[in-house]
Amino acid sequence: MPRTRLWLLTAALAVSGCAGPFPQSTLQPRSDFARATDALFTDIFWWAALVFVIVETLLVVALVRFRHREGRPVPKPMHGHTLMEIAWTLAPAVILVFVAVPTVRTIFATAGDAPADALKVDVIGHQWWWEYRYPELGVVTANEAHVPVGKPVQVTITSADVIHAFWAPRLGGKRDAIPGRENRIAFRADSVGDYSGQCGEFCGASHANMRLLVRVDADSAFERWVAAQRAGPAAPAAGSLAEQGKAVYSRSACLGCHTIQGVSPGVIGPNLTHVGSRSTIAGGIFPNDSAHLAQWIADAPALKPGSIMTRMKPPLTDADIAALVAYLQSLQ
Amino acid sequence: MSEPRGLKSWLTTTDHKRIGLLYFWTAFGFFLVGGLEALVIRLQLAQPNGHVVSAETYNQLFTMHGTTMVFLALMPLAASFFNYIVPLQIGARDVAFPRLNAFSYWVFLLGGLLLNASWFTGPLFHAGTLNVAPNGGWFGYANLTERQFSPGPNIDFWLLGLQVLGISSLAAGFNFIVTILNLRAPGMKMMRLPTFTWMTLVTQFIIITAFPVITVALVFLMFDRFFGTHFYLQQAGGTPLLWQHLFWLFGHPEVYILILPAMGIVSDVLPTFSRKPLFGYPVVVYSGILIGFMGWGVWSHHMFAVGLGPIADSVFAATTMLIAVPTGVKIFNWIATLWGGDIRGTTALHFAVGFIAMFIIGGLSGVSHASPPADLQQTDTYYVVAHIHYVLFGGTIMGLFAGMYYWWPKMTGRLLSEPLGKWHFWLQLVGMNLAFFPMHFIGLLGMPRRIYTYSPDLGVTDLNLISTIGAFLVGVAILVFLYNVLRTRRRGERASNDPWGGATLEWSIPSPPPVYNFSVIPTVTNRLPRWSTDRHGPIQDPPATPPAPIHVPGGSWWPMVAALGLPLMALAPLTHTLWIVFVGAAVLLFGIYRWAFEPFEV
Amino acid sequence: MTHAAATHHTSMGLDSRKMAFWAFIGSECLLFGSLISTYLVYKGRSVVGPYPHDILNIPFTSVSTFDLLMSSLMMVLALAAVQRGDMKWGKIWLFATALLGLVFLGGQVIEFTEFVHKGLTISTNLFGCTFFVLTGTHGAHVAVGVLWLLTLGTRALQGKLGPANAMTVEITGLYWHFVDVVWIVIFTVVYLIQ
Amino acid sequence: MPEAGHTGEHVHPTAEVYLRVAAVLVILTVLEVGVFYVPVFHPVLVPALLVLSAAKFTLVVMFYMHLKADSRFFSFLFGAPLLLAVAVMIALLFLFFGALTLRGTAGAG
Ligand code: HEA
Ligand code: HEA
Ligand code: HEC
Ligand code: CUA
Ligand SMILES: [Cu+2]
Repeated sequence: MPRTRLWLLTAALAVSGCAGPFPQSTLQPRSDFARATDALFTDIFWWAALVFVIVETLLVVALVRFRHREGRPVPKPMHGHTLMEIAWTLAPAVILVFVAVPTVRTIFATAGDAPADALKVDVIGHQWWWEYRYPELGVVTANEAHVPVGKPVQVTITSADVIHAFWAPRLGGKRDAIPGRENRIAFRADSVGDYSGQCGEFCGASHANMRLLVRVDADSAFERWVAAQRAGPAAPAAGSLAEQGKAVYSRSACLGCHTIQGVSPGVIGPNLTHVGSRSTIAGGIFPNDSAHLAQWIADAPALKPGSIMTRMKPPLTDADIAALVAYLQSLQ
Repeated sequence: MSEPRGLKSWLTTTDHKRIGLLYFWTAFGFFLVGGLEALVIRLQLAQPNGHVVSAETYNQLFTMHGTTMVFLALMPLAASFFNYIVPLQIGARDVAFPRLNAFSYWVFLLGGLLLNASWFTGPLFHAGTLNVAPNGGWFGYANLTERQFSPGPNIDFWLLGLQVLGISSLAAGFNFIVTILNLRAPGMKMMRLPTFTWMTLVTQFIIITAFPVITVALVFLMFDRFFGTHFYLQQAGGTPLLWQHLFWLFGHPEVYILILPAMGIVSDVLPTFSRKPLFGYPVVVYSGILIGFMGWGVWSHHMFAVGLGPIADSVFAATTMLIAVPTGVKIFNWIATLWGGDIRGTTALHFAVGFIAMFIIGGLSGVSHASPPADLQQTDTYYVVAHIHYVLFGGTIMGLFAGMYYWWPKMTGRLLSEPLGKWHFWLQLVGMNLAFFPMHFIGLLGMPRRIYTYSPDLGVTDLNLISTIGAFLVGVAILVFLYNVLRTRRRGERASNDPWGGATLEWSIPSPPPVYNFSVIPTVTNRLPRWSTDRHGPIQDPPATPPAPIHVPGGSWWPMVAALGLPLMALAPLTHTLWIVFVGAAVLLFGIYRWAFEPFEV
Repeated sequence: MTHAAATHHTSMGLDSRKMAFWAFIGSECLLFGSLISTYLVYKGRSVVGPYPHDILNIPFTSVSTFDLLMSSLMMVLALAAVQRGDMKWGKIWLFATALLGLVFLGGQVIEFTEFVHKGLTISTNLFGCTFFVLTGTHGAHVAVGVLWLLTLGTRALQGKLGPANAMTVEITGLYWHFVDVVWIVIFTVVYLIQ
Repeated sequence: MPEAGHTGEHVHPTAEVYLRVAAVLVILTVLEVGVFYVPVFHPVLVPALLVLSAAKFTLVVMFYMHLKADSRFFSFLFGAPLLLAVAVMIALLFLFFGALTLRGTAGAG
């Protein structure tokens, strides 16, 4: 059967991970958590493949061998066979034991909390962006999380509005972000790099646009990042465009929704204290450059369906927007 | 005694065969609608950053696609066979409650229209768009579906439509349970029932137990949305998880409601075309019952990502995996039925075998979902979408098409063209594998489901394009089927009583059967009444003309009138107009009253 | 529903309507089961009062419970009367059942209004949500039952209900007793176990 | 009831039985309320009440709904869904009150 071969071939390709850059592939795990689930899946896959091959072969053989031919005598009526029934009840049951035991083992292996000294990260899902808080480090950021390589990380997940699911495939499986509840996962990333992911639970108009990035840093880079994030916002140079931008920001609606340390306390949108240091904006869907920032500030819902950040009323002038962009970019 | 004609005779009909045809065409129409929605979905996803439809429309499309396929296409397509075939298989003149049966149909039709009206009624709600179709996904997770996050009428349409449809299914459930248990021909013991009838019976039991649960879940949602309760709101101490539990308590049994009838069809088709009795009949029947039963203990496997804790996850993983055992037993018995047979490769057989081949794939991916840690990577990705389409399309739809080709001559009096049927089959088989097989990889490579757009960086562009091509191939296959149907209407070969040499009672009477079905109710002495086996010869078919005149009940308007009351009542919350609810209730009660006390002889 | 069906031969020797009705009652078990489950899982989770012990009036509801129990008695007596062809008592008991049903509903109206006055509405807290929807659904069932009984009673007055329709009365009774049984559970689970 | 004979399902008790059952039901209800008010019973309040109400439930179903004398099939039609409903209720209580979870936080719903 050609389909069988195709399945095996393509699967082998995908499992071995040599079929191109797949930034969200679950088959290229880069943490203990993701490796555990991947190993389990590989196990199950081969059992399934075995069952598939046996059963489909039987089916095809039956069809070929017993297809109608002229003059074939009327078949003997066979009503059943107790021994065979028992056999094909037991055989799958036995196979399932081989699936169930590692399953339960992995459930318990991946369910435990990380050691007490693990880095704690609180993840809060919002329509349609991610808020990250590092309670022990006093850092608050959005959409891009940083974690150190090789260190256990304890992630606590919840939501501010509807149900989302936090998912960075190469670092581990999903966990739902449920309002009024805290879920936890723990993992230890094993190589430095950028791991993308996205929201896994349908959460409304822009569910597709609720992406995320986890940056696994080497120790020193992580410490530098933390230090930068803990510092207050950069003060714009006197007379610069950025300083005008700060003024625009301070008299516009922005401050009702956004926090910039020492400037505004809003909590509806992402914390902008260090927005300039992030590589993307708006739930990871646009690069953080002047053009996109300007468009975003002018008309966010046009870029992102349903965005909670509405168009500003009255609309900002182009000059104001340019100033705002300069200001935001200065917030490294 | 002659067949009444004209529109009125269809509107007032209580004949199970006509109601079966009404179900069939209505459900098939909805299947095409759901399929068209799927094609638009596939067009949008053919490329990354697609622009065929907007995000909002896309969300409506997949919600309505899922809802339509499940509640308006597959369940009622199965119901059309329950209606048409079950009474014939058990040697009955009609169902136990013919007018209740008509009521079920009208409620289904009106509920379906109510749901789909949401595509065109935006302006009535000052929505600014034409379409205000439901947009919360087919399982409408709270609290996204609460008023706070879904202020428009979209979710109202969904919850009211489902509420109405539930009543239709429940009414039909009671009806068929009684029909199968009580209207069997003399000698038709339970263990002589055709397998399709058995699976119908099991399905009805699942329906009457599972639907009340979603009714309650929807009532809560309705109260939350309209009357300010907090059933699914964490601010008041509640939790949106209550919805998930209630929905899946219904939802998982629901998937067996969808598959068991198809399994019944396959169990009837295979013996006919391999000229061999079903292997292990009692085992197939018991495993069906067992599947229905076990289906109640696994619902939380849809909630592995919720974080129920390791013990609950383990328990639900184990119960879920166990279901593979009775299902496997069925598969092996089917293969054993073919084994040693004299297999005639009719189109119906093709589809039945296609069912087995494809369902296995879906079942096996199901088992991989059943492992919670593995599922954490799979849930809410295209890997799940692959699973559901292998079981629902590769399974249920294949099985239903087997039934269509098998019973078409009985239902219409003409045989569908076999060569066209083969074209249909192969196109559909290749098409569905092209459409759905790549979804396994798309999912494993990290593409979530329910996203209207994806980034080219994901590396799944080509796979998505293949999938879209496959979907259109399925569309072509369906067009071939439609052409076959049209051609058959005009030029199809006329069917004898028994074009296939079937063993069960429906083949002992003319095609299509006369209004009264059996001129003389047969007496059955074994499980394969029309075949000769070691112990029995075939029974005599009933005479062509009835020896004594047979009374046939007339039609009734009241089931339809009563049915009208329900969507009317649903309009009240939709339009925020209280008095309409009283009008609706009055219509419903009046209809039931007249129907209860009108003279009607069965 | 017609009486004709009853005269047919049936495979199980059981009346079709009665069988359908038992299936319906089975189905209702899951309806009320889900409602009661919800009440139970949300028990004690309200974040603001009033709470059950602030507001439930046990003596009052005990009387309602007693009333419903007595209506069940009336109902079986009605059935017995109709079965033996005693239509005079049949009518009396049927109307008595309906009357007790109405009394129960009246009690519920009084109870609900009092609760609202004491600050418990359907949207006050989780207790309000689950309590009103559960007891309200039960009340709606009672109301349907009363309508049904009154219809039968009226037909009896018109002379259209006789011993030949005993099955109709029996089925009505099944419904009525089931509604009573549900109340037995609600009374315990909601009112007594606080 | 012309068909009462051959359907063989009518072994209805007499009015006297009905009255006796009613008397027991009333006594049980009084006991229930009694148990509720008498402090001595409070340690066993919940089990006592559950037993009492189950007894009432059974009496009504057995005698007023005739399940005791009627076809056993009706008992199945009623009993199976009833058991299912009870099982679902117990499962949900376990899931919500966290008896099945190891972690405190996971128990909250
Ligand atoms: C026809 C409908 C149907 C059927 C029959 C099934 C059958 C099964 N399903 Fe599926 N399922 C759905 C429809 C169906 N499902 C739908 C619609 C959803 C998604 C809902 C949504 O989220 O939108 C879903 C989702 C779903 C999930 C949740 C996934 C997620 O969201 O994360 C899971 C998890 O356990 C699951 C498991 C199973 C299992 C174990 C079976 C088993 O019954 C399969 C048993 C069959 C076999 C295993 C093959 C034959 C057996 C043998 C040949 C014997 C030997 C086999 C072995 C030893 C393994 N299904
Ligand atoms: C119940 C049965 C059922 C069936 C039969 C189908 C059939 C199909 N389904 Fe669907 N599907 C679901 C049930 C079903 N589906 C469910 C429950 C969901 C989840 C929804 C949710 O997430 O809420 C889903 C979700 C779903 C998605 C995921 C959407 C998303 O998550 O964003 C996709 C994507 O490709 C898809 C595709 C298809 C396709 C291509 C078909 C095809 O097989 C359709 C074949 C039919 C036709 C092609 C139409 C008939 C032909 C014509 C009308 C003639 C015109 C033809 C041409 C012009 C060529 N389905
Ligand atoms: C109504 C509340 C609201 C107001 C007012 C508002 N924002 Fe926002 N803002 C949001 C929300 C919510 C988001 C996240 C949107 C998303 O990603 O879906 C956001 C996102 C952003 C982002 C992207 C941040 C990131 O890291 O992704 C920037 C930059 C931004 N806003 C700047 C501004 C500026 C400048 C103003 C004033 C002109 C402003 N916002 C006014 C709510 C608001
Ligand atoms: Cu957040 Cu999807
Ligand atoms: Cu399931």
